[in-house]
Amino acid sequence: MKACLRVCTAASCRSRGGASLQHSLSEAVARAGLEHGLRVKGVGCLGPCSDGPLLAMDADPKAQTQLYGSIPVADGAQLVASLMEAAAQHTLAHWCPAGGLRIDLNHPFFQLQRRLVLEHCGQIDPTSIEEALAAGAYRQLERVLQNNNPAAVIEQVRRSGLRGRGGAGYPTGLKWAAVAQMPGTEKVVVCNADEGDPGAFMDRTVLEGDPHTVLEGMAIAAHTVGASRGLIYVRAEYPLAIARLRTAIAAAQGHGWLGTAIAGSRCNFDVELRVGAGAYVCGEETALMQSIEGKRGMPRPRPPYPAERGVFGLPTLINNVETFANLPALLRLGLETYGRGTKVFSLTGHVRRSGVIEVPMGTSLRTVVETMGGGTPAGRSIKAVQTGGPSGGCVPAHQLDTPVDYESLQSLGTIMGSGGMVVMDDTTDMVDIARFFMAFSREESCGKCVPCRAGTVQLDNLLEQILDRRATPEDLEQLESLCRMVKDTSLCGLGQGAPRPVLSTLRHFRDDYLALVPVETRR
Amino acid sequence: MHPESTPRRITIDPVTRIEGHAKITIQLDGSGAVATARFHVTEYRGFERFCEGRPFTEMAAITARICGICPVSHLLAAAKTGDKILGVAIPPAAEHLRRLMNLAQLTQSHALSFFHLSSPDFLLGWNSDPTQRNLFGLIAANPDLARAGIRLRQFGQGVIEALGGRKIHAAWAVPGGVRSPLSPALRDQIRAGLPEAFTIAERGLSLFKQLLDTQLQEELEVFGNFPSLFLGLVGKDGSWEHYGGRRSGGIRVMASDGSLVADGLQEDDVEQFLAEAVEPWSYLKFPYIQALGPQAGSYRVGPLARLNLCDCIGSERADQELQELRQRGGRVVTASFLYHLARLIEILACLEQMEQLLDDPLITATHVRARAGVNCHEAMGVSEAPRGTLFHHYWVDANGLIAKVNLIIATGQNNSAMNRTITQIARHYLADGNLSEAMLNRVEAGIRCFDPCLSCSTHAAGQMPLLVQLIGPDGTLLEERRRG
Amino acid sequence: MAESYPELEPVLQRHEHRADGLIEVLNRAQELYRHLTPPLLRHIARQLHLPFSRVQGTASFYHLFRFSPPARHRCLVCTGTACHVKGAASLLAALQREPLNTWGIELGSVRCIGTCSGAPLVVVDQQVWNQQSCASVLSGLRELRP
Amino acid sequence: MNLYSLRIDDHDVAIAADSTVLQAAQEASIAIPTLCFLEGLSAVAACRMCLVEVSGNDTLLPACITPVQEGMQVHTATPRLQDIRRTLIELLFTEGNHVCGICVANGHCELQNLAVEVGMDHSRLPYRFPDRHVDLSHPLFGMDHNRCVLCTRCVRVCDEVEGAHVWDVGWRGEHCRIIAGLEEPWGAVEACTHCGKCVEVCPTGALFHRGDTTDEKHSDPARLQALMQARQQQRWNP
Repeated sequence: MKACLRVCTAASCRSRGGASLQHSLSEAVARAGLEHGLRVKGVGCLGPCSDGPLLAMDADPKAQTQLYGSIPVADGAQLVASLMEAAAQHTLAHWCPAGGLRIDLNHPFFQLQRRLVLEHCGQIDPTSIEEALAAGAYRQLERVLQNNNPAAVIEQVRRSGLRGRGGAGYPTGLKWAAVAQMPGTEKVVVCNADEGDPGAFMDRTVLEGDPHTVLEGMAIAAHTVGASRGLIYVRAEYPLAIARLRTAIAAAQGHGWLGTAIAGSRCNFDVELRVGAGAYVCGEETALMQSIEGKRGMPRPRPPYPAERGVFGLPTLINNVETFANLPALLRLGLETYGRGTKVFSLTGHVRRSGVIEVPMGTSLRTVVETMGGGTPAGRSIKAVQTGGPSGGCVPAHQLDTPVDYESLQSLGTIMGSGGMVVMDDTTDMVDIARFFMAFSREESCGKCVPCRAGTVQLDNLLEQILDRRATPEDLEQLESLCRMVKDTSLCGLGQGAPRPVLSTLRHFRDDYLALVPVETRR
Repeated sequence: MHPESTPRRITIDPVTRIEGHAKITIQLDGSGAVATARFHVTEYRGFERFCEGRPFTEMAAITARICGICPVSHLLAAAKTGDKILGVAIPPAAEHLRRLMNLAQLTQSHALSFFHLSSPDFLLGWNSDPTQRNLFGLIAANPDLARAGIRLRQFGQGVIEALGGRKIHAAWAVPGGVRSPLSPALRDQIRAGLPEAFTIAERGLSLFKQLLDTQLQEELEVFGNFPSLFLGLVGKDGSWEHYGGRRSGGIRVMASDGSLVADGLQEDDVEQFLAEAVEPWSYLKFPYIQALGPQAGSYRVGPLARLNLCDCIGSERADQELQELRQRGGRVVTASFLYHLARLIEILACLEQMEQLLDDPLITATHVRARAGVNCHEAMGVSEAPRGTLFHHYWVDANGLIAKVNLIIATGQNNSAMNRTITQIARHYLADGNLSEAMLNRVEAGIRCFDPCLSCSTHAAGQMPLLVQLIGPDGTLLEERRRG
Repeated sequence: MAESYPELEPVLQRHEHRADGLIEVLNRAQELYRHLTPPLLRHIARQLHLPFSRVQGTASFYHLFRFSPPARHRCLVCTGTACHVKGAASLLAALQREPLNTWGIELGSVRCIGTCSGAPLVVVDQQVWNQQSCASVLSGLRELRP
Repeated sequence: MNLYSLRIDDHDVAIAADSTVLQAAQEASIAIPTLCFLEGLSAVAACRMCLVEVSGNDTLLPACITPVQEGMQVHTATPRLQDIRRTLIELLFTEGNHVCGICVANGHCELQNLAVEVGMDHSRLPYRFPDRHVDLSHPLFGMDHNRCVLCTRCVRVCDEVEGAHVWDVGWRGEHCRIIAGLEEPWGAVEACTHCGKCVEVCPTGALFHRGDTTDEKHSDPARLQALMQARQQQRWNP
């Protein structure tokens, strides 16, 4: 058993020099002829991005894995030298990069996670299908193909209670059943990888760290609903994810896990990658389908639902990255062990340890933010936690014991969303946050329906007026009623969700608004 | 509200209570006498700016909104400018109809000016309570006359409505002609109203001439009586003209001694002939005859100018009144107070010419619009508004979108004359260096001789919103009175 | 005179000159020619058998397509949520006051690139600079090759 | 033919199962305000004027595309809907530069009529006075973007009926505007057949005949339906 040094090369650590670190370390190992004793590999996200660049050392199967952060990339030569010395002397288990930070893997940040979707993320080299296969990739697909009982798969998905992880939370089993019921053999499976919520990077993490799990999930879905064509729509802002996906698709085709007669079965499934061009609204499924067809990403009214008439007019199953990535784990574990499943969150903002975590569904916000994330930096207290991005809302500090699940968050006026979680400390002006999201929605509105196109502009202007202390109590009323109107009348989720950050902050932080209304205008 | 005897400074923010329309300052010299008086137009409307980028075909509708009292004048000037951009001669019937509308416009506007706005001054007296010295006071004091004025105005407006479909802002005159012909039925309906209109016009004339002969002698001398140039359109034969078109004899400019400074000037040459001075204290420009300079080149326009300029009117009853006017004030009348009389004579002239037009079978012809594309990229159009000559000057791009607009309006052309008039009145009536009610009333009435647009377009009859400031030789504000 | 764009042929063929390849073709065209010019858009429309207005309408819908040549360098301030709560708005405002265009640098913003732990961050010529201040960005930009 | 019966306001309606709520309401002579919808063109449900309430459904549904269902109870004019429609009209008025007094479509404008219908005598939201332009490059027609409400009827009629696809929507969100060709002057777009259908279906004064002045534009969208009927069925009703 040789030691393995895993260097995080996902986007966040890459921006801190992770990739060059991997490059110089593996070069040095090769130069010193130590490949037999030590393998250096680039892996996907290791978790606590705020401590990047990160590397993990698996020195010996018996010794505990060590995780190091804040690696001083600038002192590359010194780092390489000390590693070479440790490798030569077989003391890798005790090696600690000088200047680096040893991260306690017994910390709740790691211990309270349950990694189903992210199981292989950070463990395997995402550019190597062999590693993925060794870790168990495509085994569930193989089983599904062997059993050839799509109805049973749908039933299992339905009973698991798995809901769409992209934001709307639609029951996945129902969606699959609807597409499976459609007549004909030409159907499409689409993976929505247009993760656009600011502050959300779960899907990027999965795609960069373990693309095969997503492809496997898609192939399972394709077989189950009877589709032979797959499309992944990924945002252009994720160049690394795009590169990893291209590599993975080609490798899976090469190994017979995609393409014709998969694993000797009669199942054919080709996957094509489509890259977006910078339009948040394309995360909305009908807009995404328009974009795939090479059109303006404008949502269209439903019905018809994608299951009836989707991409190119064909019955279409559309799920997001994390949803597909849940399937191999669900099928492997079975309903009982899978339980309520997990949710991946990207934890950012005013929090000590930010990064990507996967926790059991129903974990409380307090556990995530305070216990796992370490709360706010010293001297500050949490004011709110924002979930759900521009369509979500803010949970006030006193309600942090709320469990993260679809229903609980909705009852507080926010949504689970795709999993972005932004912690805000007591210096945060909630009106400013509301305006930030409204400006976002204004900029990203596709312009098709009137309430969203013109309403978000008026709302943004009203919020600006409030922030400039030029508003009256009547303007606040106007703000609230226009918010309800835009929410009730917009065509798609972007417009319907756009007022939520305002309504949620008006509900929980009305004092922040009142403080900005000049006294003389108040009644 | 009587002024204190000792000069003091009164500071009231002028913007909020006079709606920024007009302000008068009276500047004293070292000896306490009036040095100058100035009429400031303090509101900027920027019409010319927001016409830019619009199709020239919309100019009639846009510029008609400059004024609610004389929209027809802008409508006609815009339509005539539009004709020239199209490069067409409009159908003769269309010209008849446009003339008819302008005559109706002159009638109703003059009726408003004389019966509603000005007659309370003469009939109720300079010292009367300003809250009573208006149309409502007139109705109380002389209900018959007030009603007659209202009827005459209704007649004029009725004609405009019959032609354009509505009383105000009817964008009926369009580049190339007019939008719809006149039906024989409507022609007859208009004609039926003429006899009453004649009666009222003649009654007004005899009343005003009687007042002139008895109690308004001083006003003749003091209300802006000075030599100046006069400018306006004349007909081909030198007759009174209000529209131009096929009968145009061009623009004539006459001095007080009857000599012609210019004659037969075409509107295309006006831009070279005139210049516009700008003063920092007013948004109203000061047009003048370029060759003569801002002082000697300043001139008066409007009813009195038109009557001074023409050789005759061309209709029997009006020509008779013109002769009487010239007997009263000379061949070229210089007393601005006689603008009022000129208005009444013009009403008579309008009614007579309307009668002639309605008798011409061409008036109901149905070919009333010429169609064409954009053939000229710059054009100047002219019409005689109730207040005087109105010029529209447009520059358009290849597609007919307005690139630039210049409007030379009547009130602007009378600007110098109005300033001279109020200076004359202030000098005559300023007693003890104080602003007396009677003097304020006369200053206001002096402005009203010229029936400036801003006095009538936005405010209740008889109550011109006015701020009058008395300013000492060192520039300090001695006293301030406001109205409206 | 029709201009030719031979480098575009592979992507056109990959999509069999079908309309649904439009965005992929536009992405590739921009990669090749740095920005989308009218002749280029006309060429693409003809190759995909699409009306000109369809191509223009689609290209103008997406933020990443540009119709004028890019500057030598691009500095994008991330204005995602995490960066916003850490002061991205004032960072952007401060940079807007600098004469960056005279240094051949185009200033813009980007909505969250998903590496929020480095907030506030900027992306300069596709390199992510973490935890930036106005001073640090400026000093970094000064070192770019002109 | 399969019939569904439903209740719209106080009326019971029986209608073919493949109908929309809007068609059912028309059948019952109940007027639901519409703007982007035009019979004969695909429905886009963008203006949201025709939103109705359906008992048992929390979300408002656009009548123009919502299929009828057996036993459906539809409410077309609740106070909530009336307030929404007024706000929508206000949003449209504040978004463009709609000066009725000088507009070619004054008196014959669907937007103006809707404003009257919903009782919008002023806007509670501030006007935005966008800087838009007028395109008079076409020899026969003009396009005033100030008056465009982005209903996209012109885009659809040109694409779906005339087949020329001169128009499309360019840009996005508040910057959306109707474009011709590669966002060229209309007169420079060779694809245009000068058929004038876009002018005919435009609900406002945005598209007009060149030389039309104030109040002069009289659109007649019904002519489109007659034309399409004649084409499809070879039946003329002159």
